Amino acid sequence: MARVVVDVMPKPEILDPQGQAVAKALPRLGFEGVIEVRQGKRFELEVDDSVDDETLTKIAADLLANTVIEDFTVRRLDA
Amino acid sequence: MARVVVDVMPKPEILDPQGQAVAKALPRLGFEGVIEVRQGKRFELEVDDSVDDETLTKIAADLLANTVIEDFTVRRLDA
Amino acid sequence: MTTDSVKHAEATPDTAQPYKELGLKDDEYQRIREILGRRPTDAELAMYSVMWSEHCSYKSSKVHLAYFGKTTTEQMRSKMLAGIGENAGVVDIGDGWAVTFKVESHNHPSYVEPYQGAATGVGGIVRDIMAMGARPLAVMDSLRFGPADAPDTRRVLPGVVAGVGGYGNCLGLPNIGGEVVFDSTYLGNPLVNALCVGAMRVEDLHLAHASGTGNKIILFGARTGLDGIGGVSVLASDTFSGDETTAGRKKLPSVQVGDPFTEKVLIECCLELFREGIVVGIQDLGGAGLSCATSELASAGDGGMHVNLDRVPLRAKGMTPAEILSSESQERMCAVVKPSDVDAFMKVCAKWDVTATEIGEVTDTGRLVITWHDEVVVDVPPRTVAHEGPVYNRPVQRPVEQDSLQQPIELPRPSTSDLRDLVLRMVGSHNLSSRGWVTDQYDRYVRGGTVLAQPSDSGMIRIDEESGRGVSLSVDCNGRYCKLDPYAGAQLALAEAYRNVAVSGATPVAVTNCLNFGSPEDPGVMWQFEQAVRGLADGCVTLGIPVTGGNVSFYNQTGTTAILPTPVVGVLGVIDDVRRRIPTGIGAEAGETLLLLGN
Amino acid sequence: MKIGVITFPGTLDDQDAARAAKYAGGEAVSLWHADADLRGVDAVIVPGGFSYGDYLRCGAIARFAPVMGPVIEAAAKGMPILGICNGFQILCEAGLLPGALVRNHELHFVCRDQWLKVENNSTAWTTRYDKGAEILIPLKSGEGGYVAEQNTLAELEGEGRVVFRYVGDNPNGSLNNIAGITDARGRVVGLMPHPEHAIDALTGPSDDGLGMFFSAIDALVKA
Ligand SMILES: Nc1ncnc2c1ncn2[C@@H]1O[C@H](COP(=O)(O)OP(=O)(O)O)[C@@H](O)[C@H]1O
Repeated sequence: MARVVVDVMPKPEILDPQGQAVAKALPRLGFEGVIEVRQGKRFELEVDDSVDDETLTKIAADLLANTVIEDFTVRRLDA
Repeated sequence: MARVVVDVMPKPEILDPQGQAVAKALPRLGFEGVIEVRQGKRFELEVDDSVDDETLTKIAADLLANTVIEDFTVRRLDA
Repeated sequence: MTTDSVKHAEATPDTAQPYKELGLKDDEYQRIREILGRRPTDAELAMYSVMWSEHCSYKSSKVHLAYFGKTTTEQMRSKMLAGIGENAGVVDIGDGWAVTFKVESHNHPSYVEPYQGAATGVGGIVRDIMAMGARPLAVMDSLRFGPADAPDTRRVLPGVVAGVGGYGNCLGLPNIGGEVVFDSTYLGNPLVNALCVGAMRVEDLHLAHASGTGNKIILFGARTGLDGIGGVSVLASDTFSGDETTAGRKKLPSVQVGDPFTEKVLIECCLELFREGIVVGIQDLGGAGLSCATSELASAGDGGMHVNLDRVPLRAKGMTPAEILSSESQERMCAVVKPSDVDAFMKVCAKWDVTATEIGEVTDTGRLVITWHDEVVVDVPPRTVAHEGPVYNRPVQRPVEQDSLQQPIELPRPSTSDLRDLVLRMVGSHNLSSRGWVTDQYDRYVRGGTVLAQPSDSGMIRIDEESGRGVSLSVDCNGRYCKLDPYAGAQLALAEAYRNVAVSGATPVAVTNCLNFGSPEDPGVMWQFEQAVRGLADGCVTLGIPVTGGNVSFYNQTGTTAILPTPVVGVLGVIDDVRRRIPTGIGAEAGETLLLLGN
Repeated sequence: MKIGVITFPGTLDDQDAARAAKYAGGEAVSLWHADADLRGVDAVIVPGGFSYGDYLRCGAIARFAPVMGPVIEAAAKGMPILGICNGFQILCEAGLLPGALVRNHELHFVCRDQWLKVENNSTAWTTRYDKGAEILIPLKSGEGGYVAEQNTLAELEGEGRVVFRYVGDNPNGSLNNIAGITDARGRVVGLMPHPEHAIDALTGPSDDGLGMFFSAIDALVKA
């Protein structure tokens, strides 16, 4: 059994309305000094030992991320 | 300047319809062996050096996460 | 790095330019050189190439669309306040109210990225309506997909529906109707046509033009980023080859991400600006972004325009003038404002937290001049960009197989048991099944003025709360009929939309359309197109209501196989009191008499 | 009776809430998110929509708006406050109501005419209904699933603070079919469905929603 994290973030050149909404809100709440915010998704998976890295990448690319507008990274938490 | 990551995940006891939907979809797409999926959010912040850890925790607790239903972690990417 | 300024272009007349990659033909590029008397700069080339594209210039359809104008009589025109040539058609519906409506396609983007493609399709048509000075009041969507059980439809359909809903719901516009059709010809080329309807007081009608020397040009709304500049990045990598910041731009996806919240705020901000009476002219930024907005405003105005690109607020680093001019970043508008009103304008924008920047002014030079880092990068006669693009008389040829399509076939008289089977098959077919899965994702209640929505034949909204005056709308098309006979098929679409509006109790008054066809370079497709336009226009004459605007979408095909010819027709009707609407359906009370009209 | 209706950037149903207040005989007063002032109103409606786009979490940013300060103070003094849909989410984020609202279990936005059962008719917003009555009101939301920790849920149920429950299929996965709840004093009420869209059979599925606005005016007249 392994724990896997897949991080999915909007591509840098793609508009990120979510991150912008947070970035704009912060100064209004009195938090200064945050220059940029980007918001993405984090998936935590618990997988059988039968699931190899290739499969994980495929899961991320096919289902978890929309590769037209998002990038992703996959990593196992404990080997 | 520092890069900070805030991960926000639904609390274990709270219903996570998005994670569940992914978990259910995987076998349909031919991916076996994924036992559980939880979906949360990942924020990437670029902050001034003036922003200390306490402030970051406050930003996460007050705004980025709803602590009634979510847990969060804050970490700096490069010290 | 050197900027490709006008001076630089004059000094380097023989520089090879990637005009083909930008979609320009040899003779089109030659014409640009003739117009300018030199080679275009990168920025000018970017501008001409997007503005002379099929999508923006209507170069293949113009000669045919003229038939609408020719056939519209004075009588038909009597209620029309703005027609073909404006952002959207406007009709007078009485009591001092004007209503504006239009359909637009977002087919190709919705195939690439269904959610964002459909979402930004809704966003674009809503800005068109806003640019007329109206408050957007409702949306409709006419959708076509491949077979419902095809794997790719399972990718495209949920995304498109979520996108239409996600954007429209968040804008607070009720969705009051539309269509969902399945046919295998749409598998690799779904159709996403969005309609928006808005209303204003007659005196508040705004037209897109930049007039009055000295008036300021203000860009407001979202920042400009690298969205949707796909083709133009060829220029960036050529000019700055090896430059870190621009490397890899060739691979930029030409996908735009919508931000409905920004658009909602933009709507409220625009309406407040209109109320304050401080807008001389206004234009939305859609396809072709600033290229389109600046050249169209200047071209429709009475002078010239000077724009300083350094002032455009950017979202990405290292953008070139060509990229800034072609960016299709969403949720932006451009206004012409008297110098004395600029402060008031900025104040309204600040109230709504909308970024607004003065980027230039109206001049009396008759030219559109754009500067960047103190150098002139564009110096063109605006009409040559916006209104005097190429016009094609493409070959038209009735396809040979058309005869066989129309061969009558003898159908045996069905037996009772066949009928039972047939009814069951029809009830179970995807084209006749409930649309609830789609319409349940759309807010039909917001604004509190929706009188009829799904499953009614037409959507109806109340415009005036006191008097109850309202409008009814329907969009329809049957592509299979149009394939068999595009002339009659277009008329059937018109007749269906007309009937749907009429049976709700409203009087039909105006027509819009979205003509979705295959490649205009295929003479058979051009024949379908010509027939459909003629059928629609002639039908309008018979019914006595004008076409007030529309949109053409060509190149809808997979390989060489075109979609079914799909001229989607929208009809607008007026009802003086929505309380007298006639709901769809029978059997409200026992003992009702059922009558069949017609033969 | 003056009923304030708050407009945040991205609020959509403010005109509708104002119209409903007027239909019930109240005077609707618009309140602007950036003003820390309630302009002398007797009750407040936090209407539906997508405040700040709801990109982070529904209601997460709106609850920090200047106007929310006086709303929280007024709530403490017992002013009737109604949160509808996004307004409910904002009241939860602001801590005026317990729990939170999460993504619908089927992950779609759901717009439908929804039957609700009135479970508590003693709040400031529900006295015009009979206990146990069933009313038909539009539901339209993408994040309407009510969740709370077990002991919070037990407390709500134990104290009769569940005000409305969905009848029939659960439309969004809400725990215990909860459609609306109230604070301990029965003055602050939040619900996902939209009573302001059910005030006239011409533009809604019924006029069952009007009862909520009449109830509030009754409560104010009595006070
Ligand atoms: N099928 C059509 N029927 C009638 N008018 C049309 C049709 N297609 C386009 N038009 C008109 O041509 C003009 C230019 O089209 P428009 O859609 O505004 O261009 P853009 O795609 O740049 O927004 C508009 O006034 C529009 O109403």
